[in-house]
Amino acid sequence: MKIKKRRLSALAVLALTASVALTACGSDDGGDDGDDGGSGGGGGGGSSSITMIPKSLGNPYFEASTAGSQRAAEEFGGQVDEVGPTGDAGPDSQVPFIQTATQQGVGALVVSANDPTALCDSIEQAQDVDIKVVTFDSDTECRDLFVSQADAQGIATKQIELIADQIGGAGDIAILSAAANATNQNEWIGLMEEDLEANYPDINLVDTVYGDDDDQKSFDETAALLRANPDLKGIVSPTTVGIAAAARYLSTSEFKGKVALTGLGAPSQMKTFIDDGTVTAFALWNPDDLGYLAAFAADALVKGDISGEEGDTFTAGDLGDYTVGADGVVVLGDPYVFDSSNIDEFDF
Amino acid sequence: MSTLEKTPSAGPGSAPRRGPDLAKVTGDLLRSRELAVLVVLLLLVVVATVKSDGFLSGDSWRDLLLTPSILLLLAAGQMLVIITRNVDLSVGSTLGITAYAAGDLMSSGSSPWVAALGAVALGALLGAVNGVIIAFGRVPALVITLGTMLAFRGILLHWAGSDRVNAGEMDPGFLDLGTAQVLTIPVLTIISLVVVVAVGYYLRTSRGGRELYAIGSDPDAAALFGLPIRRRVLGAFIASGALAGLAGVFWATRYGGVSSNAGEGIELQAVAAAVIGGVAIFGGSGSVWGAAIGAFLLVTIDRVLPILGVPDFYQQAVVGALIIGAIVLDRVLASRAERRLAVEREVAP
Amino acid sequence: MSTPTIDRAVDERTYASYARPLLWRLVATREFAVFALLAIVYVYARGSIVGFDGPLTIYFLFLESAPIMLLALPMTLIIITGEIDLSVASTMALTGAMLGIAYTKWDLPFLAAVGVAIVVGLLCGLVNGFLVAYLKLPSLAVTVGTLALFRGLAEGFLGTESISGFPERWTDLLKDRIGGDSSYPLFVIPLAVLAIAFGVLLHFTTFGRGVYEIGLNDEAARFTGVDIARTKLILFMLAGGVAALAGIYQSLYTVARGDSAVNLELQVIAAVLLGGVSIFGGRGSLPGVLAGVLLIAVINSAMRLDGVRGEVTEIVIGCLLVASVIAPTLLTWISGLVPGRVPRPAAPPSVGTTPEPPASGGSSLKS
Amino acid sequence: MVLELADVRKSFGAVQALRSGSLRVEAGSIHALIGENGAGKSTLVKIVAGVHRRDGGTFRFRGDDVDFGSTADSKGSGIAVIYQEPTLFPDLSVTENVFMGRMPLGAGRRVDRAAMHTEVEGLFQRLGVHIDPRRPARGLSIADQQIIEIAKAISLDAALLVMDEPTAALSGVEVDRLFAVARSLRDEGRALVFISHRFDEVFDLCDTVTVMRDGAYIGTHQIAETTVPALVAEMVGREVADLFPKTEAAIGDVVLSVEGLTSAGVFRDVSFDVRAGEIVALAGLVGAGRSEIARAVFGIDRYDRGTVRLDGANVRPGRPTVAIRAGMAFVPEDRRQQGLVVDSSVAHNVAGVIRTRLSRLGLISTAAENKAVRPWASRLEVKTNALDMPATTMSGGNQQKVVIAKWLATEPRLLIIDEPTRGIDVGTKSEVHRLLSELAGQGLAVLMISSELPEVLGMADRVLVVCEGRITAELDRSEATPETVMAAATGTTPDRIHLEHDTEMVQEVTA
Repeated sequence: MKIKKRRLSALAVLALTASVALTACGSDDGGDDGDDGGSGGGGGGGSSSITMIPKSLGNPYFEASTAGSQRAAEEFGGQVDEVGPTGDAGPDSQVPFIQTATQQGVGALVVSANDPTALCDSIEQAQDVDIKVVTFDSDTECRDLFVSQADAQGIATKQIELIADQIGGAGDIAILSAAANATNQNEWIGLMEEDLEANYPDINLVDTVYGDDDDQKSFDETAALLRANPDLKGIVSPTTVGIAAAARYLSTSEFKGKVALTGLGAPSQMKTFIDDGTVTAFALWNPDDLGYLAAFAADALVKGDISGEEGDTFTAGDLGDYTVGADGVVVLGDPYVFDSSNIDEFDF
Repeated sequence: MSTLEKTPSAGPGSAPRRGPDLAKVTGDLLRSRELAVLVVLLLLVVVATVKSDGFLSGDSWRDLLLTPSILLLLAAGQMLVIITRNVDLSVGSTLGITAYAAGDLMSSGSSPWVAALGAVALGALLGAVNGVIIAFGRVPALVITLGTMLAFRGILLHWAGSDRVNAGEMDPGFLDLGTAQVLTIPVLTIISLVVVVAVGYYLRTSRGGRELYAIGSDPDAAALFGLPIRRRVLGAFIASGALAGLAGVFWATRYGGVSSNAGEGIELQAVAAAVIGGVAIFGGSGSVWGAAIGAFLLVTIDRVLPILGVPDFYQQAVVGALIIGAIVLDRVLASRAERRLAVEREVAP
Repeated sequence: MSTPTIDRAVDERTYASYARPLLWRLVATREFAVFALLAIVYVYARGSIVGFDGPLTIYFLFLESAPIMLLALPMTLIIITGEIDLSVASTMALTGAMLGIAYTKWDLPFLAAVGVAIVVGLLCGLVNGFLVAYLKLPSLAVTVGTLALFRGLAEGFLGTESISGFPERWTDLLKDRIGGDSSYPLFVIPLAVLAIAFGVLLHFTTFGRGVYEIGLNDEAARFTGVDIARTKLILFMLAGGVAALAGIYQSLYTVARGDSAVNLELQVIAAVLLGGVSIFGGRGSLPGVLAGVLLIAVINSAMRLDGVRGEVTEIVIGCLLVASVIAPTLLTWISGLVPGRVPRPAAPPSVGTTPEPPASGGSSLKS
Repeated sequence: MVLELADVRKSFGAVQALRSGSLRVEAGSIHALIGENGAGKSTLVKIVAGVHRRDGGTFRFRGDDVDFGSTADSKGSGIAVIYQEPTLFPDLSVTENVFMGRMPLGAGRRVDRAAMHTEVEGLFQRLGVHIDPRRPARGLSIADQQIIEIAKAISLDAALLVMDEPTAALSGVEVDRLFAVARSLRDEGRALVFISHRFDEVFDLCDTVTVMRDGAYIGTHQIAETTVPALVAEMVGREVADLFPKTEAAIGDVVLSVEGLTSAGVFRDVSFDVRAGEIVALAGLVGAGRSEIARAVFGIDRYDRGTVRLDGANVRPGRPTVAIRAGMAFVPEDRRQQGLVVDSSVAHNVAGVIRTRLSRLGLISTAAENKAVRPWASRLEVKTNALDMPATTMSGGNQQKVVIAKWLATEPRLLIIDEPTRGIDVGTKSEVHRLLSELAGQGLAVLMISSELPEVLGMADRVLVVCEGRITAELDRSEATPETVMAAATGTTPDRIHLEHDTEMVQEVTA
């Protein structure tokens, strides 16, 4: 019967397309992210293989931190693979990658967590096969070590300090955050609110909106903010994507120059807005150094030099020595302030 | 798709009809869906201005007109496809690829015009990929465009990786276009409206346009009439792709930067805008003005809700309720009209 | 009252049950093609991808693809009737959120909170079912609306919160393995039970026969007494209920949040179609769909292990979906090019509807 | 000679629809083409219209050989076909329906609406019809839709107009209007082919007639020189008498009683009874509402007022499952669309209704189905080499047997059967008739709907004639003659129907 014969040959074509697709990808070295799959068999001594999982691929901030960790890996003879969810940074999107790393038995995991608790189960499963887990940029409850770009309090007070002198110490300000459940964001916002009540009585925080680290949403939220609060004086955006979108909107709106904008931004993105005066100064740390330090910390854990308790010290290449602070936190250093004078020296 | 009983059975006997007169034409207009959606839109704007007086002044007025310009293009493209009883889920990914392509072309030095034309051409090409498979493979559009949506998004991510096009890399003149205004009307909105008018004009006056409606109204009859179905469906998908390409250019200039998740999820908004605007999901009827007003309404809701005090987390819920309300209203009006015709025939000699 | 005895003692004509031998009937189907593909891909992956043959692969594979497998079960029956449900992922997020709210905010005991979530899921299914079955609205348009409505409610209820304080006993239960150390998570048991239940419902019950008939020719189904509206309503409510189970699973497995499982419905539809179900309805089987779900899960897992970036996997799955649908048409076209074959009569090329040879004698108009 | 077709052949898979179709039509004449359903008339028309390509035979139009690959080719060369159910675009305006596919372009490649509207209005004027060209085609009556098709043919300046059973759904007034238009087209020198079952119309309108049977050409005659019985004899191919072996049966008590059944716009206060062992026929023109009455009784459609009782028990409206459980069976009119699920197997189709009884706790196995189905398939002599073959592979007659087997398997108290033998080869036709009278003989109550006069007169114990939704006559077997039935069916007095040609046939049948 004709119809039956056709189905049989449908089987042949289907099998062909799938195997061709697979072989093509299998042999291809997996796009541009460095060498082949994890070398497996981490554990004490020898070269440690590290898997780095940012919040999502396609975010230049994390591209810089990955570059930093790969630079560190060359120095301590390890190897770093960057994997991660594409597109939306939902709570469950990082879990499969942690599990895959557990399967590969890599030496250490360096993760920037999308959610404080969602990853705990899979992280514990990784730790069961003695994989060292280091979080960076955004912490979770169940990890060996947290490499913080700067201590939360330092980040909060620096941003408030910047916005205060940009708006002359008084008036309404608002916060444009990233995702609603981002751990580090909420922590900084909490500390900023305390700092405002304590030291800046006549600055009041009128609103907090969430741009989900998405260009379009941050852009539209900024517009909504300005429309809902006509006499807003300043906006603080503690996320590179948020501050860039807000700057983009401000530079094209009538509020340019009237409403101050600061927060944590990447120099490469903010350069045009520093030049045209939309933003006078903003802070950040060097994500490259952050990745570099996180990789060294992971390597130290894998080699057993440190075990993550308070007081352990390890050297992080040319960044010098670092000691592990209270409940396993290593601080990179104070946030660095960028303004028109030094913006040109950085390219990340 | 469940088959929808389109033509009501006609009873015996026929009623002579009066010639067209003014009352009848305005009667049709009043009952038309486009007007109903426009009224809801105006209502929203009025309420918003009452609640926050800055709503229609300065930037807010500009954004009121500017933000929908992208969805306007996508809704027009989606409408072209839906009236042929198809759907195009890949426009979100196409927008992403073409926006990135425009940004990439500009950052490597080519002039904004070349970048824009390149993006639209790429969009048309991607639309052609859909069109060829659907028209010649005689395969359901929902499945194919679902597949190409995943594939195009993957290609964009693979090509862009975590690199993104930043404002600095784009031609300043091009960026200004994003917010330039002529007599307070944003340039982008003017271009979108011109495109919508062109699509409407094509659908209203050209042979190809009327045949698109015919193919959606009754595909078997279209075959019997010997209409060039494949060519028309292919054309509809190429147009949808090209419009998504143009929307990609608008995205790049409006947001001053393109990341690899640009345009994600906007395809369902385009379908929603068409459905709210009265375009029948089963093809054959609906106007491009309806789809355009539907797009305006969808975007304006996102802006008005915070002012009305609805926490913006509930935005999607309101949009969902609006879509369902539109199609239920559609069905009630259609079945009442059907009954009226049946009774009218019954009364006739 | 005596029914007339229509005598049946006529010489029994012998009728064979099947036209083709069993083996041929099994091999020459789309389902077999997908199973074969799954086997090829699995064997290839074990052979050449480092770490794929480890103990954890199957374990993580099931944990990750459990929600898609769950949602694919009712979705298969819905697509076989010719309808579609795009709102399953939003229902999953909403019911997960309700579980969190009922347990932490209303302080209900855990099992009561599970009850609340399931009831909310059934209600979502009822909304879809009523609009599609009784108001006769097109399911594509309705479920695009409910996709946004349920997602909006989920995000509205939870806002910035993410709830994860569920009782240890239950979250651990999810991760334990069958028999302590086998590589299959405990969750596979309820999953298998549900799969068998849906398989029996579709292939071995009168309800299932009705589902196929609605997909093939709903007017003829009505004449044989199939209650089309009731069948579709039940199917959409089943989809809502199963989406609630998936929502509960997801909340226990990671966390209850407004934006979980975004775009999951598209992956479920891709798996169902890859499993051999026709989008026009009337054709498809549950084993084929399970193979489709496993195929996508294996491809995802293998490619991730091989260090291939996520987006390349998306390209492969997108192309596979398109290939699986156009393969039959492509083949007839290619076989048409082979010289010496009598070209098929030029049936009218109507898009979307399959042309069929008309019965001799036009059907006289009845109106 | 405008159209010349000589022994044209066409078959679809196993079904040979046309063995040797021939037709010769002069310009300026109206030529009738008659034959029982299934004689191949529609297939011949579809070949002329370019819907199908012929497998063999010659086809000359206006003198030169043609082979139309698509409907556009046929239309382009001046052939217009009006199907019984005109295919229009409901959402587009009347004018666009007339000009679809060939719209004139005015200035700047714009569709010249003004020109189109004026031409359409002119055409309607000429056809003596008032239809607003701007209104959408949705909701037009069948008669109006046909007028639009004719207008299209005229604007195409078609040399040949083929009308496939156009008067089926028309009232008396509309038929006269159509005939007037046909005559004026003929006087303009165009050629018309008129396909109809109604001898009065054929004799009233046409000049020549061609008869077809079982897919083959039989003969062509001048209308003036032939009579109805001669045509019927050629159509049927054997004496009318032995067609319907209706055996006498003991009429039992009332099985079905229907009182005051009314559904707005469809039928009004319909009341009748059907007794055990009795065959009651619902006769009348196509479109009189007979199928609608049957669908309402069986619960497919709802009705506004009235009661339906089976064996004295009231049957809740609107639910076929309730009617089936009460003991009703319904063989619908359209086999392919309503009677069968053509893509599923013979076994699944025949077991379609009884599977609920075969199942335990709702569970059912294919083996159980096959076991239950085998006796009924052999009882109806269904020709298939395996039970899992899809129904599409079978001929029309075989498919009808499958549908009947499906419903007899439920061992019903009442069998409603709509157009039992339409589109069936003549051999199976008499088998079905023999089966029906056998079943009635064994006490089954049968409500039969038929548009074929010989079948109604031959099979029915009692004839209920329906016209425009009302029962206009209840004729016992002895009183039922073609005149009385047709008179009641068209709502006119018997003398207006000049059917004297039929008298000999009537004597034979009712003797």
